[in-house]
Amino acid sequence: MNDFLLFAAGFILLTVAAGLFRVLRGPGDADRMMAAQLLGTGGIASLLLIASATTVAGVEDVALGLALLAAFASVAFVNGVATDDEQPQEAGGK
Amino acid sequence: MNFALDLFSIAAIAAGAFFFFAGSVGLLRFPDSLTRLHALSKADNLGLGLVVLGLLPRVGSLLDALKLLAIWALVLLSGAASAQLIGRALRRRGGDE
Amino acid sequence: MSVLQILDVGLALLVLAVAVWTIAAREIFGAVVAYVAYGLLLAIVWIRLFAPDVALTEAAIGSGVTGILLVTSGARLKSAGKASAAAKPGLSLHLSAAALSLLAATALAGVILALPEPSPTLAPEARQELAATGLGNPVTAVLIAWRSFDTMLEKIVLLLAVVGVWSVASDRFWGGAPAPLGRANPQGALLLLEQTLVPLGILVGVHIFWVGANAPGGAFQAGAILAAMWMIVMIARASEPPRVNSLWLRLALISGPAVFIVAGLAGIGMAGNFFAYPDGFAKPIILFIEAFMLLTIAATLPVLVAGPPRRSFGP
Amino acid sequence: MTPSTLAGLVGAALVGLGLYGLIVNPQPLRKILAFNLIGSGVFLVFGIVARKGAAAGFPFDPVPQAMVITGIVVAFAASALAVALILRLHEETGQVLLDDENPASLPSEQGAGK
Repeated sequence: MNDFLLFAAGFILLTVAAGLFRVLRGPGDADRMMAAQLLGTGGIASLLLIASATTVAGVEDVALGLALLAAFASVAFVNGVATDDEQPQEAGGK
Repeated sequence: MNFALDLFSIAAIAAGAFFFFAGSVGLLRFPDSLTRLHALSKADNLGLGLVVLGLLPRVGSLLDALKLLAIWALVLLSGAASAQLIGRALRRRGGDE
Repeated sequence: MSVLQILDVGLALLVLAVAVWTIAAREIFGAVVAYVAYGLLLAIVWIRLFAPDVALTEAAIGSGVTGILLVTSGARLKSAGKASAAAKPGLSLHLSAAALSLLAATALAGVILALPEPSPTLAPEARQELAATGLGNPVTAVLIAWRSFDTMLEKIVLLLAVVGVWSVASDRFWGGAPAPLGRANPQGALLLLEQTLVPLGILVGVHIFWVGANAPGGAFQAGAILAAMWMIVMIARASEPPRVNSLWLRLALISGPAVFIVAGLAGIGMAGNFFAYPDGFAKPIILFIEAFMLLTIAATLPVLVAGPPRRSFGP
Repeated sequence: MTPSTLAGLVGAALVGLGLYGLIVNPQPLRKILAFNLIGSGVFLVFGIVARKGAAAGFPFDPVPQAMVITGIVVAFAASALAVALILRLHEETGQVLLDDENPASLPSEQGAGK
């Protein structure tokens, strides 16, 4: 069972790392952010799987912190990318 | 019973891993940013959700199970919000072209 | 070779690949995104080294808060005008830099391979100390009790950094507020995050602080999470970076080191030595100190990200 | 090879990589990133020392781990100070490079008022 968990962790990490290729290629900043977000979620998933297989204590809290910080990072990225057009064209919004 | 639970874990985690795989393939292969965003949100929400579901029978205490569910809920919330933010940023940029 | 070993090697290669990309990326934004991803992968490596405390700190401060610092400053540089074209260093510089780096890395790798076996350790002493403090998490015990001097001075380094950042302000802005972190007219999704994620995040932060006495966590990690939540609030423009001369901000900044020093001095009177905690009271005193350290870290990190004052007086 | 030795070797490689980036990249923000890479490499080396010092029932030696935690915070403080200096330099001179061969003299007051 443990081997299966580790295998799944490695598989998820590998696939989302392949997704990281988008960080490399872009083309836009949005694509880079998406790849990083996918890595964040996949990283949390494989962290939980690895922790479950190797019994490191307290990893749930680490994953909880990572989940919060993943959201924080996407907010910061969107904010950082969008600062170059400051004019309030979205005031109405939908 | 134990065997059945293990089988459940394996099935759920394998399904979760498949969604991550599909999300990555979508991120790499889909033609434009908005469709890639679509692929990403499936991987985020379903992939992690199924992995959490598969790990639930293996946790030691009720508190740990609640923490796992809280992790999923946080990722759902932030995934939904950041997909919206990224989509808007894309639309704004797309309007210029 | 077991599955775990393959996973370790794969993880190591992945970390290195992402690190190469942070160096080689053409634009600063791509490099910062890669750096944040790198921090996350590094957190998994730290879990493999049985160091969940460090994993959380690395993810929170090493990657998350440093990432937003660089993204924000990159955007400020961009909005103030395109960065002047970078002069590319010549080939000879590239080669000699590569040779130097290779030399440093090889030397370090040699030292690591030559580490004595069994290696010297302070773990037995830490175990003894742990029993005296009544805590369950040895890292917290080392930080706040056994090596408390280091931790206190590190808090003072944080204060010095704040003083340094503030002191690059123009004279006319002194006493004012830093530039806002977010854009005008925050979007609906951002407001939703600010209203739902931040309360949850504060809850998680307090939880991580509280369990830090016995399990992975503590003031550093919890402080970083609370700082991140405060920055989300500021990005959503629900609050602005505070003026640098506001009294409450300054009290929050100095409370951690101040309480630390007072507790240390009290140790002279009560237990006969600087930073000696009296028997039986060690745990409450440690938690008391940690609570103020939490406040200081949660206040300092956003202040450092917000930067020096740029507006003479708040709106 | 044990996982901790592997992590230590990764740390050594990161130090080399960061050093290279620190020298070669002309943009100061990239230099800060490279500097942080060196830092995390050194921390990983501390991590392997901590892991090898497992004794007395702990799977690690807590002292190096505690030093890494304080070190991460100090590295962030140093980065923040460096960023503040770079932004100020940019406000004063309008350029972001650290070489003073072509000191551009365009005081950008609108940048300061932002």
